[in-house]
Amino acid sequence: MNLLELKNCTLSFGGLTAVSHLNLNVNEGELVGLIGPNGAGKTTVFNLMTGIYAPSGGDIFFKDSSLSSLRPSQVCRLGVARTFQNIRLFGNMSVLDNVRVAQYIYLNRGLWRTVLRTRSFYEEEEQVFKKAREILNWVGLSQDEADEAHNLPYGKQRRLEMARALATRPHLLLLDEPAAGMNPFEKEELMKLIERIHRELKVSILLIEHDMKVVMGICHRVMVMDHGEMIAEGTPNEVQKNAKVIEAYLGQQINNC
Amino acid sequence: MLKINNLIVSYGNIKALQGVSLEVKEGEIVTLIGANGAGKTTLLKTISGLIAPVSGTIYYSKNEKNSSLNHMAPHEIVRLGVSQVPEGRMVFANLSVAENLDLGAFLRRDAREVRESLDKAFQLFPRLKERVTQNAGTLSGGEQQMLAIARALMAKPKLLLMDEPSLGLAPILVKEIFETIRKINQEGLSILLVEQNAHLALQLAHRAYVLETGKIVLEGPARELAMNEEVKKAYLGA
Amino acid sequence: MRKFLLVLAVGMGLVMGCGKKSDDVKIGVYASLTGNTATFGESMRKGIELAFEEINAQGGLLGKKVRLIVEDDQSKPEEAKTAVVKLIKRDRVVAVLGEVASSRSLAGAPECQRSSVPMVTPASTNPKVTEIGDYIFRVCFIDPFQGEVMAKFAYQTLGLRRVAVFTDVKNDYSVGLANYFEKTFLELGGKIIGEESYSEGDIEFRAQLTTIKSQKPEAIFIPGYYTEVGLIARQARELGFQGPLLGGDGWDSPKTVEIGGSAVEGCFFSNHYASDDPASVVQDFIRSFKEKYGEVPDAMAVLGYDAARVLADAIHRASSFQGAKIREALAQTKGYEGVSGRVTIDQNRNARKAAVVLKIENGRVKFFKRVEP
Amino acid sequence: MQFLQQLINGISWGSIYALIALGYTMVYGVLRLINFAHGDIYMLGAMFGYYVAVFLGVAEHASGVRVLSVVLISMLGCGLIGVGIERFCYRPLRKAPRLAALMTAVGVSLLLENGGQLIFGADPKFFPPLIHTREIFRFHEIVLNNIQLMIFAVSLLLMFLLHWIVMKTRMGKAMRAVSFSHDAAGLVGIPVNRVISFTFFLGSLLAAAAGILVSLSNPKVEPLMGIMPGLKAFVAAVLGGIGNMMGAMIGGLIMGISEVLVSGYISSTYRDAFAFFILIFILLYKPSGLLGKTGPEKL
Amino acid sequence: MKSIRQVLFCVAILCFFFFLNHFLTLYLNPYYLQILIYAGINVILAISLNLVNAQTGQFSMGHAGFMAVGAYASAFFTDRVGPLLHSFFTHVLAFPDFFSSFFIFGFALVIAGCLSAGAGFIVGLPVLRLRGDYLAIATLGFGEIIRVMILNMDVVGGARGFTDIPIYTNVFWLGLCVYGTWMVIGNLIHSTKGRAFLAIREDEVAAECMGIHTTKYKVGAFVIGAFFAGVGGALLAHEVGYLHTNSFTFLRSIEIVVMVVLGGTSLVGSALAAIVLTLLPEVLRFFSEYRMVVYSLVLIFLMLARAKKWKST
Repeated sequence: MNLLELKNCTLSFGGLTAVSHLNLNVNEGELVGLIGPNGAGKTTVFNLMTGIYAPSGGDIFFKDSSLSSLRPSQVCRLGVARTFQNIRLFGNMSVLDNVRVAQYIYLNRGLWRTVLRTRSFYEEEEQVFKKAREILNWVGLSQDEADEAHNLPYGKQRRLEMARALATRPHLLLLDEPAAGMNPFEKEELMKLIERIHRELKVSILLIEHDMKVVMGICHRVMVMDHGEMIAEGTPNEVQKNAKVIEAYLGQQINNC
Repeated sequence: MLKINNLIVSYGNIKALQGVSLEVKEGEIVTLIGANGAGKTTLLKTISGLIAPVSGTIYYSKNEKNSSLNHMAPHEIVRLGVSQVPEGRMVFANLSVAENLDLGAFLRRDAREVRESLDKAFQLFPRLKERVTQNAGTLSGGEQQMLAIARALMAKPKLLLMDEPSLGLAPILVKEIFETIRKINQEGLSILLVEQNAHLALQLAHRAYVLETGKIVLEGPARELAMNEEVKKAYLGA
Repeated sequence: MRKFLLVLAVGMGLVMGCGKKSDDVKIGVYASLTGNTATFGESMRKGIELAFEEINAQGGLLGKKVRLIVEDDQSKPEEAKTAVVKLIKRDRVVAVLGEVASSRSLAGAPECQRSSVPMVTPASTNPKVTEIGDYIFRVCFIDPFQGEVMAKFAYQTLGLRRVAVFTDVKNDYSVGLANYFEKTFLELGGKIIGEESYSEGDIEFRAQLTTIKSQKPEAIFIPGYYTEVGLIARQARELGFQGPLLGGDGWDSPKTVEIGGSAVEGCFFSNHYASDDPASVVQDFIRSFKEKYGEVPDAMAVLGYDAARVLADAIHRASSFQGAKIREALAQTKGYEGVSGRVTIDQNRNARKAAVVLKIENGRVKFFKRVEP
Repeated sequence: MQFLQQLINGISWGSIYALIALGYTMVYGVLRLINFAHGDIYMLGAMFGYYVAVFLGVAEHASGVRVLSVVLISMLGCGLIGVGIERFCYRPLRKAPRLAALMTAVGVSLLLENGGQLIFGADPKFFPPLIHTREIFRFHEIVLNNIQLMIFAVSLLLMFLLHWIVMKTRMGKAMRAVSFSHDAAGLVGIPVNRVISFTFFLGSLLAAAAGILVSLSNPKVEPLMGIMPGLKAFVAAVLGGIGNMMGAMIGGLIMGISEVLVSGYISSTYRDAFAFFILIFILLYKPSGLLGKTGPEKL
Repeated sequence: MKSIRQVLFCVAILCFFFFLNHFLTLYLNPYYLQILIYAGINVILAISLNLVNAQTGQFSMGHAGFMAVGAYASAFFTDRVGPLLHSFFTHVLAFPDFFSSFFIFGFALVIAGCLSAGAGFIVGLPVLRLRGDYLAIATLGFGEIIRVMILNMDVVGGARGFTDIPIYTNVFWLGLCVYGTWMVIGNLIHSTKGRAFLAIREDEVAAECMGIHTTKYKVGAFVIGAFFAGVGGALLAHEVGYLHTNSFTFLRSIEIVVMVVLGGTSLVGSALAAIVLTLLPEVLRFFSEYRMVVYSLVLIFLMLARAKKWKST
């Protein structure tokens, strides 16, 4: 079943077309990779899906409702969460607060109860704290909950960003280059974590990644973009053999970064 | 020619460099490899005077004259002959290519010599000559990298610090850039090269250091390190 | 930093707690020594200080030396209130002098009234100031009177029929004076053909003056302060306006002629006194002021001096430093010969005194006409 | 007819705003700092002019040399004060959050205003006529005098001079490089601090020039004269797109002309409100000013 | 159970401030009382601006404008409507005087807050599209526009000022308002919901992607900040008894911004800075006309002293 679908999406800034007539879909329960050379428009696709940009043509559907005129916060409420290519944590907030605030959409107590601190408010706060700790425990950041986010080492920041996205309890998780800047050890760990999220939390995942080993290692299906267009898709094996892909991407000498 | 002893740098209460010592000898290409956040860029920034170290010494010698780079302003360090090609290129996007190059020679007074350097830079990167009046911001990534290198060369350095010249470039361009690095080294320039792309860096360099969370964990001739099992596992993914 | 701030706050609280005691009699002054009307406050202070220096030289008040306590109010109403509260409650002054501007007198006066400390304002011309209570007095005339004087003068003496009014809208004095002038002038049968405005501190008036000029008035009434009048006159002449400019006591300062130069020639303004008045009280004051400060006094200095003198006179007559008695004596003031004319306090605690109309001729301000109330 | 006269008034007034706004924009360019004290430098320019003129006795014997020395000495004085302020008040805060530097600028501004009232006295002073006003043009109701023309011409000249310095000289290129990135500029050997000092120097020169020009046509100087023009010029700089020199000039002219037209045709009461209204209107339409750079935020 | 405890708590608070008021009025020199009240008003202003500037990261420089709205609205209410209500309360309902003025001023404060909040909403909605310095100058502009509009309103005295405002402000009301402001804003920002303000300051895009309607929150911060600024203005109006628009120029806004910047992010810091900056000019009275010079020097010094701390982080 289609969870997310881009239908003939186009996005242009001024005269520049970043994405043109793109069709793309993610099925329920899938773990999909999106690859392509630098500047192919992958991050732009994420920005379209999360409502940061509105498509100038075409439409985006999530569980059969259109996303194209929604704000990012509304998209999030529907169940799409994301991480960012260059980590965007709430740097001066504690690790715990980062995860706490991400549960925002599940808060039902209005402003008055928050200000007046009614009992139901305390109950809800307790739930939020419990959940936040649970998630942190899950990604292995329990010890760091009191630290300010910008003080964490790089790898942990990446994990915290994922934890924060998970706190919104998404159906679909968009990961933007989660392995960037990690050494092979860390990458190994990361792959395990992503697979665990997928398996245990039953979250569908779409992931942008440069590192072919990561993509090929965990993805069920891979889509390849170049110049804002989809040039191939299929199982990792199929894609690796695709002539177009080899020409645009794999043909170039790939080095581990 | 560059000698760093037990350098400690911290941002607030986080120690970014925890006692790094390394050396670059005359005519060498030395590479520094390591993952993101290991402190490579911090090290280069500290050498260039953008960050003040907590402790440790940085010595630079030219013509048997020893000088400490600690507490020196960035432009004074450039005047001594240590230039840097910064991470992300940092070309002055709102200035033309010619103006960028002219600023590279900001500290030099002799117009004729500057002119010579400029010719040499164009020789090295003919593409820049074609785009001399264009704003640097409109150049492609590769061209910006060339401009950044050319600009650093305009100061007539003896030691060139390069921070991830391959970042975000197509592999074919990366090759070109690395060829250039080899060329300028052969003309007598010492180079300290910071790279994530360990493969290429180790092929190019004479010696290498491996930096991990602010500490040097391995050092030696590049070729040896390329064979080292640990390095292979950690950085070459083999 | 938080700790530092805390220490600072506590420390400052302690510093403020200490006070001094002395046997002098204390009189409080609140004035705008800083802020955008500092120049008026400074002038007033000079006048008051001169007055008490003279009084002290003659043996002080009821045998006691007078100590002036001058507080700055930064030209802000709320600060004026603090200053008055401090003078009354902490320094325990027997009487208060100030403020120049009605807006700040209105903030400070209620405090004096509540504590039964008499207050004499030198130059607040808004009628509301003395309406605050029976402890509040003034030694200047009020806006309605001055407005009437100039309107009548314009209509009857100069025979003007079409006048434009150029008001400082940020200034309560100017707005009040303009209103009363217009009211009387219209009642007399004249026409106000243009009303334009500026704000204190402006230096560029050409836009408004261009508009005024195009309406072809015979004269322009500018109820502003000397700080702007000189420039307004210059720019009006520059744009080719030839008619006379009229104004109120706010013009009284050497600056008007200094800045206005030839542009203010032939202009008229109403004032409390004429500096070329041969009366010895006037000439003595001008001489000693010049000696002490090296400059010619302006209206604020004169009124400050008179306010101080009237207050001292009342204390003498009351032969007591009690607020209620001083108040009684102040209310009884009759025909006190001040520099700014003969001061009689009426039942509304306003000074009834004559106004003079002055003319600027050959760079000098000359007596032109006296108007009795 | 009247409209033309108002336009002349507006252009002459607007070019003053433009001169002050240039200083704001330049400093903003290199430091991302709104130098709140800039309006007070303008005041100092006029004050210095006054004292030098009185000292040299220019009012009695106006000669070209004396007039020029009045202008140059006060410009130089302000330039040095601008450099000093940067050195001692802003440089220690270079690495602090920008707000801290802004608040320090507010402090400096208060210091100059209150200190000015203390040192120069709060009373307004008559600025001696360095040049005598002469009508040079009269057509029906329209009057143009030599000083209005001079303000416009000198402002234009200074703006061109500045443009030349910034675009053509090495120091100007260095200024632009520093405004791009302090680090990158330092790495190519540009002495960043010196360039910033130079920028303050230039900006303060222009403010002083504006102060003297204004005093020629409106010969009254007092310590608080810089507050409102400072604020308006700042608005002008933002209006044009702060950091952009052309924008500052255009913003200044728009402010001057619109103020004059509002004062002349509506009411001066609404003048200040209208100035801000234009600003907000333009910002809503173009969130970074008329010529400011906008781009999609990089994610 | 809990609600009974809360009611009791409220009564206790009321009683506390009531007796505190009596105690201070009896035993504290009115001069210090006056400074205390100004300090309290500044604390309210600083805390309310803290929510906008320090918590949400929206650089507003128009706080004095909202203050003015509150001050004038409440003054208008107590001066024009107050007497009617008073006669209604005392004659029809036979309230004692004390309760009558209690209700009138209570109403006035609420009206002041609500009108300012309304102004905050009107200003916030369009202006919050802007960022950083542009937002700052636009809010400054709005503050000035509000001021000029009031200056041109003859019903509130225009340039002649608003006179004869009854003096209602005392330690009781002040304490109640400071406590209320502190509680509302403090409780808000420490709750999970309120962490959204901080999240917006830290990274607006990320916050939006975590489901936070950033516009709503930014405008919300503006509205709440404006509400308490209005309350602060109302307290000031009924303390001084006289209003003039010159009290609400952009310099006043800047004073409040200085308090927030000097105090840092926390509410305690802002409050302390507000107290220090209120006391400072009073302490400096000793310097007579030099005091504002010394004041500005101290301000610069304090900022430079903070710089040392900033440098190390």
